Amino acid sequence: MSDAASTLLYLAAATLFILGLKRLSSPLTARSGNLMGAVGMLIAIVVTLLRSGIVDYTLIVAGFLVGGTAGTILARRVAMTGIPQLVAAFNGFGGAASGMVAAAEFLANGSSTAETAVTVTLSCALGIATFTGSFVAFGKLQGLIPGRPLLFKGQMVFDSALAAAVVGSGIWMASSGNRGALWLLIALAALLGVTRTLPIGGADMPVIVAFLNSMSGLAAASTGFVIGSEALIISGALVGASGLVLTAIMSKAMNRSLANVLFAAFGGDDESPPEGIGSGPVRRATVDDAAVTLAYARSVIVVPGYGLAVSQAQYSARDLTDRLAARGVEVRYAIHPVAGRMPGHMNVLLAEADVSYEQLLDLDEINDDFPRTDVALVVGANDVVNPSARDDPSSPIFGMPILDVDLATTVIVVKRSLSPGFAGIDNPLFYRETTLMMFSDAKAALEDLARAVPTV
Amino acid sequence: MSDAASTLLYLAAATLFILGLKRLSSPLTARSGNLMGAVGMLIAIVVTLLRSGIVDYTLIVAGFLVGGTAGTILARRVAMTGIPQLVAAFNGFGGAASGMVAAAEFLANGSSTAETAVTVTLSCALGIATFTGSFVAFGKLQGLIPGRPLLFKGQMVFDSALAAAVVGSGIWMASSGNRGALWLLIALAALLGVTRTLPIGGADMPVIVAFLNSMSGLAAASTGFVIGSEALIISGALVGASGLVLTAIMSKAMNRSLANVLFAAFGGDDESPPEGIGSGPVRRATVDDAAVTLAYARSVIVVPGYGLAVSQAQYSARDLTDRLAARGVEVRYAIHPVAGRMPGHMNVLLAEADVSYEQLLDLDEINDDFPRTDVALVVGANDVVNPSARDDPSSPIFGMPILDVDLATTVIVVKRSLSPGFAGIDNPLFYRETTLMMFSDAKAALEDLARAVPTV
Amino acid sequence: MNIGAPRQPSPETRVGITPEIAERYLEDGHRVQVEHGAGEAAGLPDEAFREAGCEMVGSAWEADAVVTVGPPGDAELSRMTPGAWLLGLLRPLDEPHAMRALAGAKVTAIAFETLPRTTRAQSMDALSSQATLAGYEMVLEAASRLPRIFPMMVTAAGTIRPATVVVLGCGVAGLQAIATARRLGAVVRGYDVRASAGEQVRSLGASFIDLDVTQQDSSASGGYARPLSDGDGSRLLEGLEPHLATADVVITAAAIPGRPAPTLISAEAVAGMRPGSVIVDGAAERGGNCVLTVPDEVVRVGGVTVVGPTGLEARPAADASRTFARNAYELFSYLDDPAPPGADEESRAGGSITRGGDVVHPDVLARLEVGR
Amino acid sequence: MNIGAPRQPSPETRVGITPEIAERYLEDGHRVQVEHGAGEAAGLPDEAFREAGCEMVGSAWEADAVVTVGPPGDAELSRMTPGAWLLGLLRPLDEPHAMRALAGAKVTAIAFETLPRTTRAQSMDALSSQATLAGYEMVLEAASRLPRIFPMMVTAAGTIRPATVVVLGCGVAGLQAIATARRLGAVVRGYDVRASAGEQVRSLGASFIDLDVTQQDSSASGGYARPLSDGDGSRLLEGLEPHLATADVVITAAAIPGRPAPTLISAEAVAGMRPGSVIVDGAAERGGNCVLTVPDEVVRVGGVTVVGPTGLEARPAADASRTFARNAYELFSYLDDPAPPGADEESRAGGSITRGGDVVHPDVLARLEVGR
Amino acid sequence: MTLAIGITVFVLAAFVGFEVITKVPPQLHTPLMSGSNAISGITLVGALLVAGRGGLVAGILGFLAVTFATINVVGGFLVTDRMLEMFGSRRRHPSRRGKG
Amino acid sequence: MTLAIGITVFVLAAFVGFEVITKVPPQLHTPLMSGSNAISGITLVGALLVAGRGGLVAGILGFLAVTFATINVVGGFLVTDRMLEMFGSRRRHPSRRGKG
Ligand SMILES: NC(=O)c1ccc[n+]([C@@H]2O[C@H](COP(=O)([O-])OP(=O)(O)OC[C@H]3O[C@@H](n4cnc5c(N)ncnc54)[C@H](OP(=O)(O)O)[C@@H]3O)[C@@H](O)[C@H]2O)c1
Ligand SMILES: NC(=O)c1ccc[n+]([C@@H]2O[C@H](COP(=O)([O-])OP(=O)(O)OC[C@H]3O[C@@H](n4cnc5c(N)ncnc54)[C@H](OP(=O)(O)O)[C@@H]3O)[C@@H](O)[C@H]2O)c1
Ligand SMILES: NC(=O)c1ccc[n+]([C@@H]2O[C@H](COP(=O)([O-])OP(=O)(O)OC[C@H]3O[C@@H](n4cnc5c(N)ncnc54)[C@H](O)[C@@H]3O)[C@@H](O)[C@H]2O)c1
Ligand SMILES: NC(=O)c1ccc[n+]([C@@H]2O[C@H](COP(=O)([O-])OP(=O)(O)OC[C@H]3O[C@@H](n4cnc5c(N)ncnc54)[C@H](O)[C@@H]3O)[C@@H](O)[C@H]2O)c1
Repeated sequence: MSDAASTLLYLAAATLFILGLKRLSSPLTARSGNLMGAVGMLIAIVVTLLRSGIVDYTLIVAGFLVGGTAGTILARRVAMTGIPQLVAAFNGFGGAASGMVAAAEFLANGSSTAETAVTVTLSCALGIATFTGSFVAFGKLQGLIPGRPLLFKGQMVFDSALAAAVVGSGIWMASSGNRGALWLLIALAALLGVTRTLPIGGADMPVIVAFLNSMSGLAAASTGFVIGSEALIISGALVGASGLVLTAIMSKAMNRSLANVLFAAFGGDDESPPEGIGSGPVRRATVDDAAVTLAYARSVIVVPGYGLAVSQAQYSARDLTDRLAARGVEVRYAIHPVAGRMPGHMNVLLAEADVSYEQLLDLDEINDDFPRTDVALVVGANDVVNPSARDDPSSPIFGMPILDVDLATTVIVVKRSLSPGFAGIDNPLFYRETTLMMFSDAKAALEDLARAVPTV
Repeated sequence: MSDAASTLLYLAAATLFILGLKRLSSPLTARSGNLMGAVGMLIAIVVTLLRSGIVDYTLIVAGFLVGGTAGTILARRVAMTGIPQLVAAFNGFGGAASGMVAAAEFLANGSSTAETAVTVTLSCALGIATFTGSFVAFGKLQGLIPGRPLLFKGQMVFDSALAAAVVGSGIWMASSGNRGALWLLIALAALLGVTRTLPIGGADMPVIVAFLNSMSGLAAASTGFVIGSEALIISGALVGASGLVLTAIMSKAMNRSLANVLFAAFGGDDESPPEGIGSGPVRRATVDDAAVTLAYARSVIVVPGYGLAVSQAQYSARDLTDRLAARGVEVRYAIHPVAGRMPGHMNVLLAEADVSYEQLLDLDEINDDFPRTDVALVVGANDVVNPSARDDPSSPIFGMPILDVDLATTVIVVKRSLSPGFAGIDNPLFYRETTLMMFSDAKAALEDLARAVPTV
Repeated sequence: MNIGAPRQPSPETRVGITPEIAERYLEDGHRVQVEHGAGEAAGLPDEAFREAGCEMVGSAWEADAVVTVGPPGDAELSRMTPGAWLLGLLRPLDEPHAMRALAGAKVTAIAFETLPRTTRAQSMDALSSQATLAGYEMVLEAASRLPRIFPMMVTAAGTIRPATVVVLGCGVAGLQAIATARRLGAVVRGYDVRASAGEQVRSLGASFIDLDVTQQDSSASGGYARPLSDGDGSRLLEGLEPHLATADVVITAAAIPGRPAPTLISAEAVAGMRPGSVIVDGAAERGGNCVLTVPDEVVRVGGVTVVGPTGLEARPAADASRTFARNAYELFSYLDDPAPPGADEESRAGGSITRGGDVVHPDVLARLEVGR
Repeated sequence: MNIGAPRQPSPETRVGITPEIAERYLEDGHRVQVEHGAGEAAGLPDEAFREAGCEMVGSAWEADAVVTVGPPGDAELSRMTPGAWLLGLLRPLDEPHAMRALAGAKVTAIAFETLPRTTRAQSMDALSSQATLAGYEMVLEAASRLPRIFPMMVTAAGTIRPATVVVLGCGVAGLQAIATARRLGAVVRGYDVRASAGEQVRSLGASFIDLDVTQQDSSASGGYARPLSDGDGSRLLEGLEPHLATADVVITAAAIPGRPAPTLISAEAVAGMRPGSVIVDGAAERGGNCVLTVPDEVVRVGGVTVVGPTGLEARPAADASRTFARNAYELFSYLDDPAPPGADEESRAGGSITRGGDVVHPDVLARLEVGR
Repeated sequence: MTLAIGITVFVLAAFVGFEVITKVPPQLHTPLMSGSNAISGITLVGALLVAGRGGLVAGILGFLAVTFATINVVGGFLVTDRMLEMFGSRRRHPSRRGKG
Repeated sequence: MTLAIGITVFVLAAFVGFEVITKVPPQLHTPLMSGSNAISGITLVGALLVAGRGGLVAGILGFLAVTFATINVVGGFLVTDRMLEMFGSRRRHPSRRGKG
């Protein structure tokens, strides 16, 4: 195949990658996007195999067989919950491959120019650090390594020294062409990957995996420079850049900056909910999380409470539920007999916002529906959804009928903090696995959701 | 300067172009974006001048002087209203330049390869057609050529033949290297530019200029292939693609497709408002136009009428005005004594949506404020804002006090058609220069506006 | 001119001029004479008038222009100056013979009832302004009499369902009743015979009862409804029955100018209603929309309460006087202006009942012919 | 058990058991005896009870458990079976001596007034359910008496400004009054001495009158207000005056359990109010929040109307009976259950006034001591 | 630079062009068009390289090309800036106006 | 391909990468990461080219590189597809559920 033809075909592959990534960011096109990426990859591989320059087909076939089988089995067998760590592992393999290609090129040809020396160093450092870092992330996600931040005193200094040493060994390798330098470089990079990942907490691992993915892209691009392949340069740069964007999006979704994620364990910054008497850890939801959960639900029950009245969020509530209904979500309101601070409090407010009477159901009418409901959206209610009234005979409110929101598939609770309601007691609902807490003023939260729902 | 260095500096220039375009699409960064583009251009020019390969500095300096002076004077002198045609003219010069560079290269070197032949043909055809097309657009905008679509019978066939002839002369030129073929090509392209632009109506000219701009970008890119310059390829491709996107955005803002704009005169599709007794042409506003006008106003007065009641748009109205207020816009409601169909009709509705009493002003309280108001947003009102009640003694409603919305800087009227209101008479307000008509159901329009306002 | 506002005999609570409006007359260069205690029932003490610059007098009937609310009695009429203007709700079509008396006294009588209801004349339209208040009061009357509350309430003592209110006759008063009942939280349905009423009812967020008894709005009838044929009338009675059977409150305000009120509720329909439900008949003065209505009395049939209060619009006496006085001022200014903007003969003539000793209004004359 | 619902003497319109609730008792395995005509005033005919499965009897006082609304007279009491339960609004703190009589008849009397108002006990809380209705009715009362309308209206006859309503005492009744007045379109301001009331008032979209006379909510007083010191009391009277002077309607519903109602409106404050304005004193039964209030009479002072209607909660007799009967059912079931969920001694004992011939409620006993 | 690489560069730049502009408020349509038009004046670089090459005709073409492209570049950026200047000044004074 | 052109290509591709992803709903974070990770397996192309070159060490490295990269590519696309499959099936049945 001519060079021009292969270049253009590589371009076609890269185009497919670009379109694939674009499609991957929308729920409706994601699957076809992934397919496009795979087709692009197939084109790139076939073109490469048809090109002059292939040395050893046996080795390649062997690699294909081993790698293909392993990849297929892993991808097929993994449990849904194990996917994040598997992605981390795959990414590690990719990074290692980039590093090894560069290393092999160096071993085969030496570093002919300053350029190659720089790029080989980059490839090896990025690739190998990605490899070890990814496997640390794998370990943390899999529970093989403790999830909490692991670090030792002076680690910051140590890591900086290590990074400097990596650069140093790169310079040595470039200037001397010494193979030992390569091995040193690889060892140092491997160590650096480990020490930079261990101090990061388990909850942040998804962000780190995304970041390492971006790194492995850059490693591939750098390897592209080493072996002079535009295919690698384009695709690597693409993944490197889009990976960074994705990393930023993901850390923003956690209300963190990327720097905060990478160095949080050092700074001691941690995530505690706003003041309150909270008795355990909660799962926090961002606006986007909650919006997606609501928008893709089939049925939503809104449970308003005194907090909705306090923030006068009745209009925003109606606006949100109108938009959900416009997406085909079945939306109803569950009115607890003593929600608010006067009999009929919620009725007054929702009538003000002209929520139709058909949408308002009282406790007896709706309580059996919660187990068949995708999302219960609790807005500024607390005591009236406190499961201890049902389950805990020692609770001061034991015996009061409650809305069984905890039986819904997902519960989203909007309130400003973990403070208790009128009865002054803690609410176990907030600490359940299926509950997402959205700490915010009710009106602000509902407005944000109403804005976000049409866009997801 | 080394080739590598110049390539990288061209890349820097291209990067500035990219960032510049990005910034140009947001009001707050647009000016700096333009500056970045200019700096990028300066870099590209200086790098080129410093490179080996420049033949004749005198010619260049002369060209700079003439072109620079002309450009500066034109840009400085033009009245604000004349800017669109000036942009068209500038664009024409750029297109011509691209075509001429390719032609000169061909004249100097001949078409050594098939590649150059193709690219020279492309450059000349695109560049010269852009040139003549842009000047037709200039003429239409300046009023030198009638704005209405000009076309003759069978033009579609003629144009197709012309296009085929352009291709043919390109092939002739490539196969024979004949200079005559070049001149023929140029002549045909020039003619095509004219005949393809004349049939397009004056109102569509901005879209056409944007389209021609995209064409001139592609001409530059193609010229880049002719003379082997990455700078031209990148920048040309950039402008070509982004210009197409902009063209699409602009035609969408007119509720048209690009194809519709380009071929409308042939299809006979034309823009008439939905049924009604309308006595003249109106200016229609898209959601985006109206949203920007509202969002960047300092003061807005909303004038609700019976149509607001009919579409039960009171909640949407409040939502919109809340969002405007959140942007710092001063918003008030003007309630006409007989708006709606019963005394106090508007009060009932707006109270339902909890618009505060302080925001509601009656005719006597607010009528003097209209001349000092940026935007009057008339929602489903008609008779109560009909200036003939004030100005036309022959009108059946002459003598009825009206809200003087026509004295506001801009009036946006939301209603479904030009149908009259209760009194059954036409409303001259709709045909005024400063009135934008937004034909839509009131509720849908206000919801769209509420969604759009935070994003502009 | 010298403009007089007499004190109205009880039970009328309104007054034709308020201090606020008196100021306008004075600004225009007129004198205003107000009878002692004229505004008392509307919460307007004599001092308030005095402060505004009015003369307080023993009798205001002698003025050049008298703004009354209801028609004057014979005693009052005898005090009037020949040629003086008399503005008010004079009931010209209901009591045409009384108009003869006015003509006899040689006063120029202008009645709000016969003013054309054009867009231009809206500020003089006392029928509208007073009907608005009547619509509001009908709902209060119904709410006080209903042994239930209007809004829905989910409470620890059970869920209270919203009351269902049916409004028949959705003119000015009916529409206001709809709006007020909805504000209080009731589920509201409206019915009117005019075709355009459906959209108007829905524009207030209420639902419309769609029966196939409908009249196209015709400008010939001035936006008013016309009497129904017997067939349509009985189809209507039947069509409404199921809606009345599920109502807690029925408010009626159907009328046809110069005619007895149309019958919309039969005795059978009342018998089919829920115990405890309430009918407020706003047309009691003109015979009632319900056959069982007795003006100003409370009739109980089965568990159903039927009331036909008259003078509803006069209950919020202060606001009623304020709006009536404003209407009267606008009318006066219009008549007083030699060339008012947008004037045409119809408008100028519409309200005039008597002039120079003669009854001049064609409709009144027609009735006098018939009566003779 | 055999549960009886006697017919209440006029003017009481409510009844202790409704057909709907009777069904629940029957389902639980009890018998229900209802006096002839017991539900008439509430729009509940005897047939309805019969259909639900009740026995219609001449006297229901002989039952094992009697659900009454108000306290029985001597004649009724004499008919009761010793050891029977008596559930109702028995006014134990207002009429402690009558409790002696109950003890004498050896009935086990349980009063709604002294039930603890815990979260758990809300479904038995008849004070709340009835106060809610009273709050709604106070607004209707005020609206009917005000010579103005509540909502704002921009009309061709001028702009009618919204009425200003001030609500003093924002407990259950006051909050409902606020909500209802706002629904009707009034501008509403509320005041209460409890610190948490501000947020509650604002949570209904009304504004709060911030005076520096405030009590921190203390659980010691069970969420109720305590009497003010003389200093605070007069500061309060003064602080409210300017707000009353700009009000069209003042609705009061301030109370302190077992004590006379606090005075919030002095004669001077009334004198400073606008002519035509209306005061509805919801505390008339307990002495009134306004010094000029006379229960069930209309007092006119200057241009101001002061009314102190009693039995407001009984006006919407159907809804009042429905909610009261539900509260009584919940209370009965709770007492009838040997181990009700979430029961503690406080709740179980709270409502008991007499048992086995003795007055047992400490607060009632304390009052009897004082009175001796 | 080979043709294939040129095409690669072209395609990538076109992708950037497609993605870089997404949502433009209407009041920026004209400035954006004008600004990107000025960028398309990059053909000036080509003009500089060919100016004076070849024979007389080519020479004239070259001179004209330089002149025309310069008009496009200089005029384009200047007029864009003029438009945006107005816009900027509008945003800089968002102070409310009194009622009087 | 010169280094300068390589850098040009790299920068343009990076721009595309930055622009191509803008707003991603949270439920797609993991699939998108996984899918783009599979694309970064493009290094397989490099591995194919070096496999078997140089000495034994380089040879082993080459083999391992092919194997690892293949795992990344094959596993990556497959697992992404598995995740998206679930999601798709969810969307494919948006029918409302009855109350019973
Ligand atoms: N209905 C009645 O008649 C009546 C009368 C008196 C008492 N009660 C009692 O009141 C309670 C009612 O239960 P409920 O669930 O409605 O209310 P709740 O238990 O009092 O809880 C209300 C919750 O709303 C949150 N909140 C307050 N302001 C907010 C704001 N601006 N935005 C978002 N959240 C806000 C508070 O949490 P944060 O502070 O964390 O935001 C609080 O936990 C019951 O205990 C009932 O017994 C009822
Ligand atoms: N207030 C009173 O007491 C009273 C009583 C009776 C009569 N009137 C008369 O009613 C008139 C009131 O004036 P006005 O300006 O409020 O109303 P109007 O003059 O009747 O005009 C209403 C306009 O709203 C538009 N519209 C209707 N439905 C709509 C929808 N769903 N979405 C958007 N627009 C809609 C209609 O135009 P499209 O069809 O093109 O959408 C119509 O032109 C006056 O002439 C007054 O005299 C008033
Ligand atoms: N031009 C104006 O500006 C203006 C001013 C005021 C009123 N109007 C219009 O005039 C019309 C009448 O107003 P009004 O309230 O004074 O009328 P009205 O008091 O004469 O009648 C009240 C209502 O009863 C209805 N009605 C009559 N017969 C009926 C029947 N058999 N069944 C059901 N309904 C029946 C009428 O249609 C009317 O809506 C309305 O359309 C109103 O909007 C116009
Ligand atoms: N636990 C529950 O579930 C429950 C149930 C019902 C009521 N409550 C609470 O109990 C409290 C009292 O309710 P209520 O309406 O029966 O009380 P109430 O009838 O005893 O008093 C009415 C109101 O008057 C106020 N008041 C007393 N003195 C005052 C003064 N000097 N000035 C102004 N206001 C004064 C009180 O603060 C109270 O709000 C409220 O906070 C209510 O929310 C709680």
